[in-house]
Amino acid sequence: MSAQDIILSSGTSELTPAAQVRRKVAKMTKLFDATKCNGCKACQVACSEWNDLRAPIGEFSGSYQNPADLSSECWTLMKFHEFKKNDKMHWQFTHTACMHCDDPACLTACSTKGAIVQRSNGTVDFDSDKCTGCGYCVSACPFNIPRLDPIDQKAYKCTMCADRTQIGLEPACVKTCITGALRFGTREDMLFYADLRVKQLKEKGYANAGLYNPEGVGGTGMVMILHDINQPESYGLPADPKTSLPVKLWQDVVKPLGAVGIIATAAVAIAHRITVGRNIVEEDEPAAYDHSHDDNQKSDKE
Amino acid sequence: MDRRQFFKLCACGATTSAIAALGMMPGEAMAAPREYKLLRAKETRNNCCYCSVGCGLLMYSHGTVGKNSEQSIFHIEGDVDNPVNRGALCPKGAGLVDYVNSPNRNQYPEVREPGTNEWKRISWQEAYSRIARHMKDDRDANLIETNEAGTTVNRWLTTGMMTSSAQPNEGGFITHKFARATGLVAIDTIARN
Amino acid sequence: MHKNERILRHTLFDRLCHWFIVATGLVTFLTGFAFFFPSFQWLGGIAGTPQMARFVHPIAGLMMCLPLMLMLVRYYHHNKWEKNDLKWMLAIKDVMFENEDKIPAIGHYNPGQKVLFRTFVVTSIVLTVTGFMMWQPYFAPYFEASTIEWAILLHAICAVIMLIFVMVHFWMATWVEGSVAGMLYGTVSRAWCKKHHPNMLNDPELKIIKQEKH
Amino acid sequence: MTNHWIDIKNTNVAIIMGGNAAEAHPVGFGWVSEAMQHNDAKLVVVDPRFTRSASLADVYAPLRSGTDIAFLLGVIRYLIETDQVNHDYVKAYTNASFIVREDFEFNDGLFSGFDEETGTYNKESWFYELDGEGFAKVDPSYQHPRCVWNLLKKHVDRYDFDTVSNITGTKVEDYQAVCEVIGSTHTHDRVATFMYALGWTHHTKGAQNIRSMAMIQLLLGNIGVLGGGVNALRGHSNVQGATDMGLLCQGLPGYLKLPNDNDVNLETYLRNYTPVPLRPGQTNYWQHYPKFFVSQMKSFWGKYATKENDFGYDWLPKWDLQYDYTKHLDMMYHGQVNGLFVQGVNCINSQPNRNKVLKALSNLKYLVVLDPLATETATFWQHADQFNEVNPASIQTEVFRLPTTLFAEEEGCIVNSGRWMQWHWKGANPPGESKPDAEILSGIMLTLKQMYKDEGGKLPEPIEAIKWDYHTPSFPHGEEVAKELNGKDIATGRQLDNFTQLKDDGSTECGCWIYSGCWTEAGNMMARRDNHDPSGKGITPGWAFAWPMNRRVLYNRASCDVNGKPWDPKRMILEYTDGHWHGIDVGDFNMKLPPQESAHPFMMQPEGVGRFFALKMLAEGPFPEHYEPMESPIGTNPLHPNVVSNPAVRMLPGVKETLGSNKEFPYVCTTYSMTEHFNYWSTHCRLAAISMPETFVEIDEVLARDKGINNGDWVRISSKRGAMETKALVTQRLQPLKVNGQWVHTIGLPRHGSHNALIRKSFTCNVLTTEVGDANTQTPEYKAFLVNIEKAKGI
Repeated sequence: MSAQDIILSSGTSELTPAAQVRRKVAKMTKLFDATKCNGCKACQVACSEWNDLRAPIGEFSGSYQNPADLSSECWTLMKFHEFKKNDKMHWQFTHTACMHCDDPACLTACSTKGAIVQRSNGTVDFDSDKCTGCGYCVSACPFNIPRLDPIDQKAYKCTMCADRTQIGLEPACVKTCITGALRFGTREDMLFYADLRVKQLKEKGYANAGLYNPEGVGGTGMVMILHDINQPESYGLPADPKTSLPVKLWQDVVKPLGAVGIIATAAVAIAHRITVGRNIVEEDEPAAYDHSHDDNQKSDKE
Repeated sequence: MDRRQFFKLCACGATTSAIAALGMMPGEAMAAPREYKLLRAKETRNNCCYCSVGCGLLMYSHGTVGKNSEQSIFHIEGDVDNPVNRGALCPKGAGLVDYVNSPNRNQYPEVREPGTNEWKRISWQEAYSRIARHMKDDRDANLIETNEAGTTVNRWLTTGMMTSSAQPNEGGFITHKFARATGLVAIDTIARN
Repeated sequence: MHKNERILRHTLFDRLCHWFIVATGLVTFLTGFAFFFPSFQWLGGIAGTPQMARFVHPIAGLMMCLPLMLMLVRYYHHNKWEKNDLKWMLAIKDVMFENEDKIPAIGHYNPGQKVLFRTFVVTSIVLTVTGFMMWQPYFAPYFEASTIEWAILLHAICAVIMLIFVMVHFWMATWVEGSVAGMLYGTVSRAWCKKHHPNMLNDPELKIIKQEKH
Repeated sequence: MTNHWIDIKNTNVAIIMGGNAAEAHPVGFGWVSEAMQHNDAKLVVVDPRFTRSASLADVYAPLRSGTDIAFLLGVIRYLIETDQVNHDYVKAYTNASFIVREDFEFNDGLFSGFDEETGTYNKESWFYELDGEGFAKVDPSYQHPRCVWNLLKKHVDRYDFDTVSNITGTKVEDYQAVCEVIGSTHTHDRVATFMYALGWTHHTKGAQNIRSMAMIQLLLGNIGVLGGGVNALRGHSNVQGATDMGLLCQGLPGYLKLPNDNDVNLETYLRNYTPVPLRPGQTNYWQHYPKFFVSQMKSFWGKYATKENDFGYDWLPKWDLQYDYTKHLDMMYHGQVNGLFVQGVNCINSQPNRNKVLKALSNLKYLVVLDPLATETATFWQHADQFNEVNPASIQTEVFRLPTTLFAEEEGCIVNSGRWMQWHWKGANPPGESKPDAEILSGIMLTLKQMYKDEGGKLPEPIEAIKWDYHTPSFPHGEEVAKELNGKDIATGRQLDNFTQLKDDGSTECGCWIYSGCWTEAGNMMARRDNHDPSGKGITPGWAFAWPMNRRVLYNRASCDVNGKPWDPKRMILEYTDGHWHGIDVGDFNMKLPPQESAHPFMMQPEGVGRFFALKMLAEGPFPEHYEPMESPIGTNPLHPNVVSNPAVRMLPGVKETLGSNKEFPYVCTTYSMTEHFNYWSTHCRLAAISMPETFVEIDEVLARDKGINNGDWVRISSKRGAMETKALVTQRLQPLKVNGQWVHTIGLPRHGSHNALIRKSFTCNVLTTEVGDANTQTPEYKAFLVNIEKAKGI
């Protein structure tokens, strides 16, 4: 894949932007309709199958959720949330995988040039060849998605099946989804469909139904239809995900200020040297100094 | 240019090359997605072996069908043409490749001799002969040819058979013929539970 | 006699420490710079590959900070704030432009050096602590993601401050002739002392090394 | 399924009860999802547990496991009471107007003819009153007190809301909500589908559970129409095919009957199974029984089947008792059996009462296990900690373990729930020396044939005669056998077009009449892969082959009225216009007949209509009745305390003592499958083991609090049959139900344990279960039995 398929790349700045997309392709979006999901885990298994991932066989952890957490060997995880509201039982399932943010915090935080890229179709992908394992993406992700591999120390996460999407296929999870809770298509189509579905849900009595497409990260490449958009926490989702303040300060303030500071210091030093010159001690007997080197060494050895 | 300048220039050049060698040179490759793994793999249509929805499968195997390649299945996904599943598969179906390639597949005919604590590998012919011998001895001794009323009944009750409900019909029919020809009555499938 | 005297400014141990710090600091700053400004990723090449740079950086950093802290302890008594220090600070313009007659007399370290000292104390502690917090994969998993993010920010800020002070340190050391030699060989001349740190000569524990003449 | 998977998208109301489609048939559930989104369908889930199906339901009602009949009869009462009945349909296509014999009675939980001693019924009185010509008497005005309609009304009258709620534990308001949604489909333009599975069959009255539902569907006019039907979601991929192949103790392929001791010769046999019509002008399709049977005998014995020897009739074994697996296992347990073939079944994990199975297998002289996987059944003699406590030295069974192929390594046809016969192809060679089952059985059969030829022996004739004339006899190819199943004309060798060409004179051979048409002269119909759906109703006539006759919706004559006009024009399957039948599916009747003459859509019945009154078909009565499970948590039957549980249940000697009481074992345990696993197969599949690595038990929060059990704690569950330890999942999805004045707790136990697979070593639920089964099918009670639970230290 050439650089021309990349929109954003870590380690670049406005001064030196990544090569701009020449191959204009439609932005693709995965839609997760939580109101149609029954938590069967097909997406989770299909993801592992396609991407050749095999997490260790764990143990029962008090829930249907297995493995217990995402890992470098588990990029998609079905999370289970059960609760009672107004005496009515709710069992909600969250398709947990990379959200493919439009403004990805992981990419912003990445310490390595080109280790995280945003492809022209909008998916955010990690290049494990370049990844150094610093873990900045792990702590920066507002959705807590990337994980470091215990063996190769590189960060991994859902690639939106970049190997499939680049040749025009849907991701493995979407293909396998039984109830139609996962869909894949151009961003335009998915938003259109989501709009219809939300309207349908409202008619069915879910007054708070809505689309989870958080603005804090510029919108996401995986959008979610929720029963109650005011309570994304009930799905284990952050209410207002965004690139955090420290990451922003780090990137937008400390880096430029640091650069200025360093350059300024160097400039002043050089100017000072040029204008003032060296500060030379006029020895009582300048000649004596010339000998002092060898002598000093000797004296120290005594 | 005097000699001094020449040396300076050389030094600069060397430094620049060194820096370039340290990684300043352009031309590094951008992130490329993993190569699509099914290119040219052999595709075979099948149906899921688990529940009775009968989902269509596409199985992908290594190797051409050429005479020197041993095919092995490395990926299974839903058949989008099959109207019942239209490409979708449940978690069991989506993980079928690990079922086909399970480390717990039986490989050879084996026998466990009475009272022992181990499997012994045997040949197919030995297996056939020993099983047929057991059957014949038992059948010859215990086949009931007529009942008390004198009706021909020809039933063999001292051997039974639990039959598979995952094998194809054709295997099922062979099984049925096998059972009834020998006089087995006590045959059953897991259909009951 | 007088002419053959040298005054001990840094013991052998301190000098070894200093140059060890210079060496590890160079590795730490070059690799760290590579993460801070990914455009300068090639600087991390000093460790071989970016991955190796990432691996080496915290170790080199620790190897830099531990002797640094040791030196800070050893130099603590030289760096107490004194009466003349404020005056000296106010006369910083004269210091920089070598109007030596206007500069108040100071001791073993001038207030500028004391500020540097304090900065190194603070930044090296913060860098070490935050460094541990963000150290993958060994220590970071024990901290919350949000904590780590602040640690990363503080780490960067402190690193920049430290770097700037290191630059100043280097600038001053190379400006004042005899300083680098002092740190290399341990001794300075009486004249040097008189010029830069006159009160040092009043120190009762002043160690004078006499050299035999050839 | 009378209908098929895709057809579910046409429904208005999907009722999942006695099943858990979202978890056990996930892709099938996808069509419910489709109906909900595109047909504005409502989903109703009735289950003791709040399942993943329930998570998407519009209406969910919990009920106590084992009380489905009370629940459903209450629905019938509600429908009749509120007159939400499809009267046109009921009048035309059911036996509501038929008059029942005068001596039929139902008193205090028992139907007429019960024999206390044998625990069986004399079913003589469970029949219609016949006129002089042998036809059933009818009263279309429903005035006759003994017409089925009035008997039904009287029978269900006891099941009012409060009674039902008292038995099932379902709150009246939840129950009413379910009734209302179901009732909404009584109109011609609305249809409901019921989807059930083992949740109904795994009971001592499983068949009656299903009948109760079928009666509702008849009342609502929902059978034979698009989006309706009685839809059994079958378990294994080819359990439909295995049943079609008659792999049952009393069956022959194509639902023909294996003769019993009363069928002394062919003539008697054919007379006994060829019904006479009970109403004038019936199609009475089983009248062709002799053609099906004789053609099948030709495929069994080939040239050895002649008219003179009754086509080899006497070579078929005859049964005197129902030797189903439970019965045969009991014989094994008592040392009366020497050999057992186990083909792709993990008996020791899946058959009830594990301890008994273990003892029974240990009594065998030889055991032959044909399986692709290393199952616990093949290694039953191996000690495995507390999971299998045996001493190998004391077990004298000779065990053969023969490796078989999997679906991916063989070609052939499997039949899904919707009766689609889909051909599949081989993708790779099997590991090691594995072979298909057919090849292994052929190997044994050919060796046996040779032995009888060389040594002689008892009754060698059938072994010599059995037709094994395949191209390579040691390996019958799928293609050859499929052609054999379709049938051919013996003289010309031409493949038959369908079963209407079968003859009873021995000139045709056909392995399984219902499959006829699957491999004709035009080729392999099962391999067809045209997914075109011209009607948009999910009928894809060019995709594979659906038995019978490529018919996708059974009983589809019932989709139109007597005059051949569809009840609902939007759901047209067939229509009679311009003197012809037109439509989107193959008619389930003689399409040459005008509508009035074909207006008996249930043409396999001698009276051509659906039965509210089941005649002598079932063991425990012509109407369903609520009986408690054999182990009842309330210890009584609020309707008739003298008859607590199903009186017709077969109790093998000694089994009564293995049943526990509610004093000792107060909680109802129900077992089930989970989405992530398939029985004991996928436990060997790494990806499945990752997604569900260990079994557990689900308990409600109240019980957990009472017992001091926290989520994740180890617990010990015990029944009268055994005990096991596992971890607890404390959940709000289970709730205690108020039944007959007491609180009843349900414990949910997934069935996917194993000590020999990739998942964590665990017990299997059959340590606890009882072998007592359904009175008709002997399917064991896996869904409602009593246990106790307490905190444990753990394994």
